[in-house]
Amino acid sequence: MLRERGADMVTVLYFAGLRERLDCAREEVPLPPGTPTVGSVIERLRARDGRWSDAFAPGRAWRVAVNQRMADLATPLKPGDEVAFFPPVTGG
Amino acid sequence: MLRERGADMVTVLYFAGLRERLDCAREEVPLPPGTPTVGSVIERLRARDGRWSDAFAPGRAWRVAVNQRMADLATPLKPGDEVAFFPPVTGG
Amino acid sequence: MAHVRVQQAPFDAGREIAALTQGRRDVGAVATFVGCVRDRNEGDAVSRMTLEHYPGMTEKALEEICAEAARRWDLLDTRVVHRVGPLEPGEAIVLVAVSSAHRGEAFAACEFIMDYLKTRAPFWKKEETPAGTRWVEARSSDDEAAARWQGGEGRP
Amino acid sequence: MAHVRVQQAPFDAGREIAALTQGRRDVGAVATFVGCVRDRNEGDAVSRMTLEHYPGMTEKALEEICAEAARRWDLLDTRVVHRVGPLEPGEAIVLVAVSSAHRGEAFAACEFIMDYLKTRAPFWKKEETPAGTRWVEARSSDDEAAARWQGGEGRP
Repeated sequence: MLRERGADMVTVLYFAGLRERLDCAREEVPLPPGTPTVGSVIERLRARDGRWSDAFAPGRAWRVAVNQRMADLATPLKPGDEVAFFPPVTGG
Repeated sequence: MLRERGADMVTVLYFAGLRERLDCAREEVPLPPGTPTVGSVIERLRARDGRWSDAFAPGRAWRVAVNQRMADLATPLKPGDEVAFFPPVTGG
Repeated sequence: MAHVRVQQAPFDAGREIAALTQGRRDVGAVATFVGCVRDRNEGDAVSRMTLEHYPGMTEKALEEICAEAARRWDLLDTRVVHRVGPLEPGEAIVLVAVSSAHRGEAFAACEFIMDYLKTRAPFWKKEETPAGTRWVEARSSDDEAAARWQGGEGRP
Repeated sequence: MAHVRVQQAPFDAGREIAALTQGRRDVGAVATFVGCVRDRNEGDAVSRMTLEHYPGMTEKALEEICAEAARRWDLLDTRVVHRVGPLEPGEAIVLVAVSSAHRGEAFAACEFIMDYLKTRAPFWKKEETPAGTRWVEARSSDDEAAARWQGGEGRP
Protein backbone atom coordinates (compact mmCIF):
# COMPACT_ATOMS: atom_id res chain seq x y z
CA MET A 1 0.00 0.00 0.00
CA LEU A 2 1.66 3.27 -1.00
CA ARG A 3 2.02 5.48 2.08
CA GLU A 4 0.28 8.77 1.37
CA ARG A 5 3.02 11.35 1.92
CA GLY A 6 2.09 13.64 4.81
CA ALA A 7 -1.10 11.66 5.52
CA ASP A 8 -2.05 11.61 9.20
CA MET A 9 -0.95 8.35 10.81
CA VAL A 10 -1.67 6.43 14.00
CA THR A 11 0.66 3.89 15.56
CA VAL A 12 -1.03 0.51 15.84
CA LEU A 13 0.28 -2.16 18.23
CA TYR A 14 -0.76 -5.82 18.41
CA PHE A 15 -0.23 -8.05 21.49
CA ALA A 16 -0.20 -11.72 22.50
CA GLY A 17 -2.15 -14.14 20.28
CA LEU A 18 -3.29 -11.36 17.97
CA ARG A 19 0.32 -10.32 17.24
CA GLU A 20 1.20 -13.95 16.46
CA ARG A 21 -1.86 -14.46 14.24
CA LEU A 22 -1.10 -11.30 12.25
CA ASP A 23 2.67 -11.78 12.46
CA CYS A 24 2.86 -8.06 13.13
CA ALA A 25 3.71 -6.25 16.39
CA ARG A 26 3.56 -2.65 15.25
CA GLU A 27 2.72 -0.57 12.21
CA GLU A 28 1.78 2.95 11.14
CA VAL A 29 -1.73 3.20 9.69
CA PRO A 30 -3.05 6.25 7.82
CA LEU A 31 -6.14 7.75 9.42
CA PRO A 32 -9.25 7.59 7.23
CA PRO A 33 -10.56 11.06 6.30
CA GLY A 34 -13.44 12.71 8.21
CA THR A 35 -13.83 12.06 11.93
CA PRO A 36 -11.76 8.89 12.31
CA THR A 37 -12.58 6.45 15.14
CA VAL A 38 -11.25 3.06 16.19
CA GLY A 39 -14.13 1.59 14.18
CA SER A 40 -12.99 3.24 10.96
CA VAL A 41 -9.45 1.92 11.45
CA ILE A 42 -10.87 -1.57 11.99
CA GLU A 43 -12.73 -1.29 8.67
CA ARG A 44 -9.40 -0.53 6.97
CA LEU A 45 -7.67 -3.47 8.59
CA ARG A 46 -10.55 -5.81 7.67
CA ALA A 47 -10.19 -4.74 4.04
CA ARG A 48 -6.76 -6.35 3.93
CA ASP A 49 -5.98 -10.02 3.16
CA GLY A 50 -7.31 -13.14 4.93
CA ARG A 51 -5.25 -12.94 8.12
CA TRP A 52 -6.57 -9.46 8.93
CA SER A 53 -10.19 -9.93 7.87
CA ASP A 54 -10.17 -13.19 9.83
CA ALA A 55 -8.56 -11.74 12.99
CA PHE A 56 -11.12 -8.93 13.13
CA ALA A 57 -14.09 -10.89 11.79
CA PRO A 58 -17.39 -10.20 13.59
CA GLY A 59 -17.69 -12.37 16.71
CA ARG A 60 -13.93 -12.44 17.32
CA ALA A 61 -13.08 -11.42 20.91
CA TRP A 62 -10.57 -8.57 21.01
CA ARG A 63 -10.06 -5.38 23.03
CA VAL A 64 -8.65 -1.99 22.09
CA ALA A 65 -6.79 0.73 23.98
CA VAL A 66 -6.09 4.26 22.77
CA ASN A 67 -3.09 6.07 24.28
CA GLN A 68 -2.88 3.29 26.86
CA ARG A 69 -6.43 3.60 28.14
CA MET A 70 -9.17 1.02 27.44
CA ALA A 71 -11.27 2.23 24.51
CA ASP A 72 -13.99 0.98 22.13
CA LEU A 73 -15.12 1.23 18.52
CA ALA A 74 -16.50 4.72 18.99
CA THR A 75 -13.35 6.19 20.51
CA PRO A 76 -12.22 9.09 18.27
CA LEU A 77 -8.63 9.12 16.91
CA LYS A 78 -6.22 11.91 16.00
CA PRO A 79 -2.83 11.82 14.26
CA GLY A 80 -0.08 10.37 16.45
CA ASP A 81 -2.41 8.40 18.69
CA GLU A 82 -1.24 4.97 19.90
CA VAL A 83 -3.89 2.32 19.22
CA ALA A 84 -3.41 -1.17 20.64
CA PHE A 85 -5.43 -4.27 19.73
CA PHE A 86 -5.20 -7.39 21.91
CA PRO A 87 -7.13 -10.48 23.04
CA PRO A 88 -9.16 -10.32 26.27
CA VAL A 89 -6.60 -9.98 29.10
CA THR A 90 -5.64 -12.93 31.30
CA GLY A 91 -3.33 -11.55 33.99
CA GLY A 92 -3.39 -11.95 37.78
CA MET B 1 -22.38 -22.25 101.93
CA LEU B 2 -21.65 -25.65 103.38
CA ARG B 3 -20.37 -27.91 100.60
CA GLU B 4 -22.70 -30.91 100.43
CA ARG B 5 -20.38 -33.83 100.94
CA GLY B 6 -20.29 -35.99 97.85
CA ALA B 7 -22.64 -33.60 96.03
CA ASP B 8 -22.08 -33.51 92.27
CA MET B 9 -20.03 -30.45 91.32
CA VAL B 10 -19.19 -28.54 88.16
CA THR B 11 -16.15 -26.35 87.72
CA VAL B 12 -17.16 -22.78 86.89
CA LEU B 13 -14.69 -20.35 85.27
CA TYR B 14 -15.11 -16.60 84.80
CA PHE B 15 -13.15 -14.53 82.25
CA ALA B 16 -12.27 -10.93 81.45
CA GLY B 17 -14.61 -8.22 82.75
CA LEU B 18 -16.90 -10.78 84.38
CA ARG B 19 -14.04 -12.25 86.44
CA GLU B 20 -13.08 -8.74 87.59
CA ARG B 21 -16.67 -7.77 88.42
CA LEU B 22 -17.17 -10.96 90.48
CA ASP B 23 -13.59 -10.96 91.75
CA CYS B 24 -13.64 -14.68 91.13
CA ALA B 25 -11.79 -16.66 88.42
CA ARG B 26 -12.80 -20.20 89.31
CA GLU B 27 -15.03 -22.09 91.72
CA GLU B 28 -16.74 -25.44 92.24
CA VAL B 29 -20.52 -25.22 92.19
CA PRO B 30 -22.84 -28.04 93.29
CA LEU B 31 -25.21 -29.20 90.58
CA PRO B 32 -28.86 -28.60 91.37
CA PRO B 33 -30.87 -31.86 91.60
CA GLY B 34 -32.96 -33.15 88.68
CA THR B 35 -31.76 -32.55 85.13
CA PRO B 36 -29.34 -29.68 85.66
CA THR B 37 -28.68 -27.23 82.82
CA VAL B 38 -26.64 -24.06 82.46
CA GLY B 39 -29.87 -22.19 83.20
CA SER B 40 -30.30 -23.89 86.58
CA VAL B 41 -26.71 -23.02 87.56
CA ILE B 42 -27.37 -19.40 86.58
CA GLU B 43 -30.38 -19.35 88.91
CA ARG B 44 -28.14 -20.49 91.77
CA LEU B 45 -25.54 -17.80 91.02
CA ARG B 46 -28.22 -15.11 90.79
CA ALA B 47 -29.46 -16.11 94.21
CA ARG B 48 -26.16 -14.96 95.73
CA ASP B 49 -25.30 -11.41 96.85
CA GLY B 50 -25.46 -8.18 94.79
CA ARG B 51 -22.31 -8.71 92.65
CA TRP B 52 -23.66 -12.03 91.32
CA SER B 53 -27.31 -11.06 90.85
CA ASP B 54 -26.12 -7.88 89.16
CA ALA B 55 -23.60 -9.60 86.87
CA PHE B 56 -26.22 -12.08 85.66
CA ALA B 57 -29.20 -9.72 85.78
CA PRO B 58 -31.59 -10.01 82.81
CA GLY B 59 -30.36 -7.93 79.89
CA ARG B 60 -26.70 -8.35 80.81
CA ALA B 61 -24.66 -9.57 77.82
CA TRP B 62 -22.69 -12.71 78.62
CA ARG B 63 -21.84 -15.97 76.91
CA VAL B 64 -21.33 -19.50 78.21
CA ALA B 65 -19.23 -22.48 77.14
CA VAL B 66 -19.51 -26.04 78.44
CA ASN B 67 -16.43 -28.25 78.20
CA GLN B 68 -14.88 -25.59 75.98
CA ARG B 69 -17.64 -25.50 73.38
CA MET B 70 -20.07 -22.57 73.02
CA ALA B 71 -23.29 -23.43 74.84
CA ASP B 72 -26.55 -21.80 75.97
CA LEU B 73 -29.03 -21.82 78.84
CA ALA B 74 -30.53 -25.12 77.77
CA THR B 75 -27.25 -27.02 77.58
CA PRO B 76 -27.45 -29.98 80.02
CA LEU B 77 -24.74 -30.43 82.67
CA LYS B 78 -23.25 -33.47 84.37
CA PRO B 79 -20.83 -33.74 87.31
CA GLY B 80 -17.27 -32.71 86.46
CA ASP B 81 -18.28 -30.50 83.51
CA GLU B 82 -16.32 -27.28 82.96
CA VAL B 83 -18.67 -24.31 82.61
CA ALA B 84 -17.24 -20.93 81.58
CA PHE B 85 -19.04 -17.59 81.73
CA PHE B 86 -17.61 -14.59 79.88
CA PRO B 87 -18.52 -11.30 78.18
CA PRO B 88 -19.13 -11.29 74.42
CA VAL B 89 -15.73 -12.00 72.83
CA THR B 90 -13.61 -9.25 71.27
CA GLY B 91 -10.65 -10.99 69.64
CA GLY B 92 -9.14 -10.66 66.14
CA MET C 1 -5.93 -29.98 58.62
CA ALA C 2 -5.79 -26.34 59.79
CA HIS C 3 -2.67 -25.01 61.51
CA VAL C 4 -3.71 -22.98 64.59
CA ARG C 5 -1.42 -21.23 67.08
CA VAL C 6 -2.22 -19.01 70.05
CA GLN C 7 0.96 -17.33 71.29
CA GLN C 8 2.46 -14.27 72.94
CA ALA C 9 5.37 -13.99 70.51
CA PRO C 10 5.12 -11.98 67.27
CA PHE C 11 4.63 -13.89 63.98
CA ASP C 12 6.07 -13.33 60.49
CA ALA C 13 3.30 -13.01 57.90
CA GLY C 14 5.73 -13.76 55.07
CA ARG C 15 6.76 -17.04 56.69
CA GLU C 16 3.14 -18.05 57.31
CA ILE C 17 2.29 -17.42 53.64
CA ALA C 18 5.42 -19.28 52.52
CA ALA C 19 4.33 -22.24 54.63
CA LEU C 20 1.20 -22.48 52.45
CA THR C 21 3.05 -22.41 49.11
CA GLN C 22 6.51 -23.94 49.80
CA GLY C 23 7.13 -26.96 47.59
CA ARG C 24 3.53 -26.99 46.28
CA ARG C 25 2.39 -26.58 42.66
CA ASP C 26 -1.35 -26.90 43.24
CA VAL C 27 -1.86 -23.61 45.09
CA GLY C 28 -3.32 -20.92 42.84
CA ALA C 29 -4.48 -18.43 45.48
CA VAL C 30 -3.50 -17.36 48.99
CA ALA C 31 -5.72 -14.85 50.80
CA THR C 32 -4.25 -13.45 54.01
CA PHE C 33 -5.58 -11.10 56.68
CA VAL C 34 -3.46 -9.42 59.33
CA GLY C 35 -5.15 -7.50 62.16
CA CYS C 36 -3.10 -4.89 64.02
CA VAL C 37 -3.43 -2.78 67.19
CA ARG C 38 -4.49 0.78 66.32
CA ASP C 39 -3.60 3.78 68.45
CA ARG C 40 -7.26 4.89 68.43
CA ASN C 41 -10.54 3.15 69.23
CA GLU C 42 -14.02 4.60 69.63
CA GLY C 43 -12.47 8.08 69.48
CA ASP C 44 -10.02 7.53 72.33
CA ALA C 45 -6.25 7.20 72.13
CA VAL C 46 -5.04 3.68 72.92
CA SER C 47 -1.55 3.36 74.40
CA ARG C 48 -1.59 -0.41 74.92
CA MET C 49 -3.82 -3.45 74.49
CA THR C 50 -3.82 -6.67 76.49
CA LEU C 51 -5.40 -9.81 75.04
CA GLU C 52 -6.92 -12.36 77.48
CA HIS C 53 -7.96 -15.80 76.24
CA TYR C 54 -9.41 -19.10 77.45
CA PRO C 55 -6.51 -21.56 77.20
CA GLY C 56 -7.69 -24.78 75.57
CA MET C 57 -10.98 -23.49 74.28
CA THR C 58 -9.38 -20.82 72.11
CA GLU C 59 -7.48 -23.34 70.01
CA LYS C 60 -10.54 -25.63 69.75
CA ALA C 61 -12.76 -22.70 68.72
CA LEU C 62 -10.31 -21.61 66.00
CA GLU C 63 -9.93 -25.19 64.73
CA GLU C 64 -13.71 -25.60 64.60
CA ILE C 65 -14.07 -22.34 62.63
CA CYS C 66 -11.39 -23.48 60.15
CA ALA C 67 -13.12 -26.86 59.82
CA GLU C 68 -16.41 -25.10 59.04
CA ALA C 69 -14.64 -23.01 56.39
CA ALA C 70 -13.19 -26.19 54.84
CA ARG C 71 -16.71 -27.67 54.77
CA ARG C 72 -18.05 -24.64 52.92
CA TRP C 73 -15.22 -24.04 50.44
CA ASP C 74 -12.78 -26.14 48.48
CA LEU C 75 -9.62 -25.18 50.41
CA LEU C 76 -6.09 -26.56 50.33
CA ASP C 77 -4.75 -25.24 53.67
CA THR C 78 -5.58 -22.83 56.48
CA ARG C 79 -3.35 -21.10 59.06
CA VAL C 80 -4.51 -18.96 61.99
CA VAL C 81 -2.15 -17.29 64.47
CA HIS C 82 -3.57 -15.17 67.29
CA ARG C 83 -1.42 -13.39 69.85
CA VAL C 84 -2.25 -12.89 73.52
CA GLY C 85 -0.79 -10.76 76.29
CA PRO C 86 0.34 -7.11 76.10
CA LEU C 87 0.58 -5.50 72.65
CA GLU C 88 1.54 -1.98 71.54
CA PRO C 89 -0.15 0.04 68.76
CA GLY C 90 1.32 -1.00 65.41
CA GLU C 91 1.85 -4.61 66.48
CA ALA C 92 0.09 -7.47 64.70
CA ILE C 93 -2.62 -9.29 66.69
CA VAL C 94 -3.92 -11.98 64.33
CA LEU C 95 -3.19 -13.63 61.01
CA VAL C 96 -5.56 -15.75 58.91
CA ALA C 97 -4.10 -17.25 55.74
CA VAL C 98 -6.05 -19.54 53.39
CA SER C 99 -4.85 -21.32 50.23
CA SER C 100 -6.96 -22.75 47.42
CA ALA C 101 -6.86 -23.37 43.68
CA HIS C 102 -8.82 -20.18 42.85
CA ARG C 103 -9.14 -16.79 44.52
CA GLY C 104 -12.91 -16.81 45.15
CA GLU C 105 -12.73 -19.59 47.74
CA ALA C 106 -9.61 -18.18 49.41
CA PHE C 107 -11.10 -14.69 49.80
CA ALA C 108 -14.48 -15.93 51.07
CA ALA C 109 -12.98 -18.41 53.54
CA CYS C 110 -10.45 -15.89 54.88
CA GLU C 111 -13.16 -13.31 55.54
CA PHE C 112 -15.48 -15.98 56.97
CA ILE C 113 -12.81 -17.15 59.43
CA MET C 114 -12.12 -13.58 60.57
CA ASP C 115 -15.84 -12.78 60.98
CA TYR C 116 -16.47 -15.97 62.98
CA LEU C 117 -13.29 -15.58 65.01
CA LYS C 118 -14.44 -12.12 66.05
CA THR C 119 -17.67 -13.46 67.52
CA ARG C 120 -16.94 -17.04 68.55
CA ALA C 121 -13.30 -17.40 69.63
CA PRO C 122 -12.82 -16.66 73.35
CA PHE C 123 -10.48 -13.65 73.34
CA TRP C 124 -11.04 -10.37 75.15
CA LYS C 125 -9.25 -7.06 74.59
CA LYS C 126 -8.41 -4.64 77.38
CA GLU C 127 -7.31 -1.14 76.33
CA GLU C 128 -5.30 1.48 78.15
CA THR C 129 -6.61 4.95 77.27
CA PRO C 130 -6.04 8.42 78.80
CA ALA C 131 -9.34 7.88 80.66
CA GLY C 132 -8.03 4.64 82.18
CA THR C 133 -8.13 0.94 81.39
CA ARG C 134 -11.30 -0.59 79.88
CA TRP C 135 -12.52 -3.83 78.36
CA VAL C 136 -13.34 -3.41 74.68
CA GLU C 137 -17.06 -3.80 74.00
CA ALA C 138 -18.17 -6.32 71.37
CA ARG C 139 -19.26 -4.46 68.21
CA SER C 140 -22.68 -5.01 66.67
CA SER C 141 -20.93 -4.57 63.29
CA ASP C 142 -18.98 -7.75 64.08
CA ASP C 143 -22.20 -9.60 64.89
CA GLU C 144 -23.68 -8.38 61.62
CA ALA C 145 -20.54 -9.43 59.72
CA ALA C 146 -20.80 -12.93 61.18
CA ALA C 147 -24.54 -13.07 60.52
CA ARG C 148 -23.89 -12.67 56.79
CA TRP C 149 -22.56 -16.20 56.72
CA GLN C 150 -25.38 -17.65 58.78
CA GLY C 151 -27.27 -19.16 55.93
CA GLY C 152 -24.44 -21.66 55.50
CA GLU C 153 -24.04 -20.50 51.92
CA GLY C 154 -20.68 -19.89 50.25
CA ARG C 155 -20.58 -16.26 49.17
CA PRO C 156 -21.35 -13.54 51.72
CA MET D 1 -1.02 6.93 46.56
CA ALA D 2 -0.87 3.30 45.37
CA HIS D 3 2.48 1.55 44.99
CA VAL D 4 2.47 -0.41 41.70
CA ARG D 5 5.32 -2.50 40.26
CA VAL D 6 5.48 -4.67 37.16
CA GLN D 7 8.65 -6.77 37.23
CA GLN D 8 10.28 -10.03 36.21
CA ALA D 9 11.94 -10.60 39.60
CA PRO D 10 10.18 -12.48 42.43
CA PHE D 11 8.69 -10.43 45.31
CA ASP D 12 8.55 -11.10 49.07
CA ALA D 13 4.97 -11.00 50.36
CA GLY D 14 6.17 -10.47 53.93
CA ARG D 15 8.16 -7.40 52.92
CA GLU D 16 5.24 -5.96 50.96
CA ILE D 17 2.94 -6.39 53.98
CA ALA D 18 5.59 -4.90 56.30
CA ALA D 19 5.79 -1.87 54.00
CA LEU D 20 2.11 -1.20 54.78
CA THR D 21 2.49 -1.41 58.57
CA GLN D 22 6.09 -0.35 59.35
CA GLY D 23 6.16 2.62 61.70
CA ARG D 24 2.38 3.15 61.48
CA ARG D 25 -0.13 2.98 64.35
CA ASP D 26 -3.27 3.76 62.34
CA VAL D 27 -3.43 0.49 60.37
CA GLY D 28 -5.98 -1.94 61.80
CA ALA D 29 -6.31 -4.31 58.85
CA VAL D 30 -4.15 -5.60 55.98
CA ALA D 31 -5.78 -7.84 53.37
CA THR D 32 -3.36 -9.51 50.97
CA PHE D 33 -3.83 -11.73 47.92
CA VAL D 34 -1.06 -13.74 46.28
CA GLY D 35 -1.74 -15.51 42.97
CA CYS D 36 0.54 -18.41 41.98
CA VAL D 37 1.24 -20.52 38.88
CA ARG D 38 -0.52 -23.89 39.20
CA ASP D 39 0.74 -27.03 37.50
CA ARG D 40 -2.72 -27.67 36.04
CA ASN D 41 -5.19 -25.56 34.05
CA GLU D 42 -8.39 -26.59 32.28
CA GLY D 43 -7.48 -30.21 32.94
CA ASP D 44 -4.04 -30.04 31.29
CA ALA D 45 -0.65 -30.18 32.98
CA VAL D 46 1.21 -26.86 32.83
CA SER D 47 5.00 -27.02 32.85
CA ARG D 48 5.64 -23.31 32.44
CA MET D 49 3.82 -20.00 32.04
CA THR D 50 5.01 -16.86 30.29
CA LEU D 51 3.40 -13.49 31.07
CA GLU D 52 3.30 -10.86 28.31
CA HIS D 53 2.29 -7.30 29.11
CA TYR D 54 1.85 -3.87 27.52
CA PRO D 55 4.71 -1.77 28.96
CA GLY D 56 3.41 1.60 30.08
CA MET D 57 -0.28 0.77 29.93
CA THR D 58 -0.01 -2.02 32.49
CA GLU D 59 1.22 0.29 35.23
CA LYS D 60 -1.38 2.94 34.33
CA ALA D 61 -4.18 0.36 34.32
CA LEU D 62 -3.15 -0.97 37.76
CA GLU D 63 -2.85 2.55 39.18
CA GLU D 64 -6.29 3.45 37.83
CA ILE D 65 -7.81 0.30 39.39
CA CYS D 66 -6.20 1.16 42.75
CA ALA D 67 -7.48 4.75 42.48
CA GLU D 68 -11.00 3.44 41.86
CA ALA D 69 -10.69 1.20 44.95
CA ALA D 70 -9.59 4.21 47.01
CA ARG D 71 -12.62 6.13 45.72
CA ARG D 72 -14.98 3.35 46.82
CA TRP D 73 -13.44 2.44 50.20
CA ASP D 74 -11.70 4.28 53.01
CA LEU D 75 -8.21 2.89 52.45
CA LEU D 76 -4.84 3.81 53.96
CA ASP D 77 -2.48 2.24 51.37
CA THR D 78 -2.43 -0.13 48.41
CA ARG D 79 0.39 -2.17 46.87
CA VAL D 80 0.22 -4.22 43.66
CA VAL D 81 3.14 -6.23 42.28
CA HIS D 82 2.68 -8.23 39.05
CA ARG D 83 5.42 -10.33 37.51
CA VAL D 84 6.05 -10.82 33.79
CA GLY D 85 8.20 -13.17 31.77
CA PRO D 86 8.68 -16.94 32.28
CA LEU D 87 7.35 -18.47 35.52
CA GLU D 88 7.35 -22.07 36.83
CA PRO D 89 4.47 -23.77 38.66
CA GLY D 90 4.63 -22.84 42.34
CA GLU D 91 5.99 -19.35 41.66
CA ALA D 92 4.03 -16.25 42.68
CA ILE D 93 2.58 -14.16 39.84
CA VAL D 94 0.80 -11.27 41.55
CA LEU D 95 0.36 -9.65 44.95
CA VAL D 96 -2.35 -7.19 46.00
CA ALA D 97 -2.08 -5.81 49.54
CA VAL D 98 -4.49 -3.23 50.97
CA SER D 99 -4.42 -1.54 54.41
CA SER D 100 -7.26 0.22 56.20
CA ALA D 101 -8.56 0.93 59.70
CA HIS D 102 -11.06 -1.98 59.59
CA ARG D 103 -11.13 -5.35 57.85
CA GLY D 104 -14.32 -4.86 55.80
CA GLU D 105 -12.78 -2.20 53.56
CA ALA D 106 -9.47 -4.04 53.21
CA PHE D 107 -11.10 -7.32 52.18
CA ALA D 108 -13.52 -5.70 49.71
CA ALA D 109 -10.88 -3.48 48.09
CA CYS D 110 -8.36 -6.34 47.80
CA GLU D 111 -10.89 -8.57 46.05
CA PHE D 112 -12.12 -5.67 43.89
CA ILE D 113 -8.58 -4.91 42.70
CA MET D 114 -7.93 -8.56 41.84
CA ASP D 115 -11.27 -8.91 39.99
CA TYR D 116 -10.66 -5.72 37.98
CA LEU D 117 -7.01 -6.55 37.35
CA LYS D 118 -8.09 -9.86 35.85
CA THR D 119 -10.30 -8.18 33.25
CA ARG D 120 -8.75 -4.73 32.71
CA ALA D 121 -4.98 -4.87 33.15
CA PRO D 122 -3.17 -5.75 29.90
CA PHE D 123 -1.41 -9.02 30.75
CA TRP D 124 -1.62 -12.27 28.76
CA LYS D 125 -0.62 -15.74 29.90
CA LYS D 126 0.94 -18.31 27.61
CA GLU D 127 1.08 -21.91 28.90
CA GLU D 128 3.29 -24.81 27.96
CA THR D 129 1.32 -28.05 28.17
CA PRO D 130 2.00 -31.58 26.92
CA ALA D 131 -0.21 -30.72 23.91
CA GLY D 132 1.99 -27.70 23.11
CA THR D 133 2.05 -23.99 23.89
CA ARG D 134 -1.24 -22.04 24.05
CA TRP D 135 -2.52 -18.64 25.05
CA VAL D 136 -4.77 -18.85 28.10
CA GLU D 137 -8.38 -17.98 27.26
CA ALA D 138 -10.12 -15.29 29.32
CA ARG D 139 -12.60 -16.90 31.76
CA SER D 140 -16.26 -15.90 31.86
CA SER D 141 -16.02 -16.47 35.64
CA ASP D 142 -13.55 -13.58 35.76
CA ASP D 143 -15.93 -11.36 33.79
CA GLU D 144 -18.71 -12.31 36.21
CA ALA D 145 -16.46 -11.61 39.21
CA ALA D 146 -15.69 -8.13 37.85
CA ALA D 147 -19.35 -7.52 37.00
CA ARG D 148 -20.25 -7.92 40.68
CA TRP D 149 -18.63 -4.54 41.34
CA GLN D 150 -20.20 -2.83 38.35
CA GLY D 151 -22.86 -1.02 40.30
CA GLY D 152 -20.16 1.13 41.87
CA GLU D 153 -21.32 0.00 45.30
CA GLY D 154 -18.97 -0.99 48.13
CA ARG D 155 -19.74 -4.56 49.06
CA PRO D 156 -19.81 -7.26 46.34
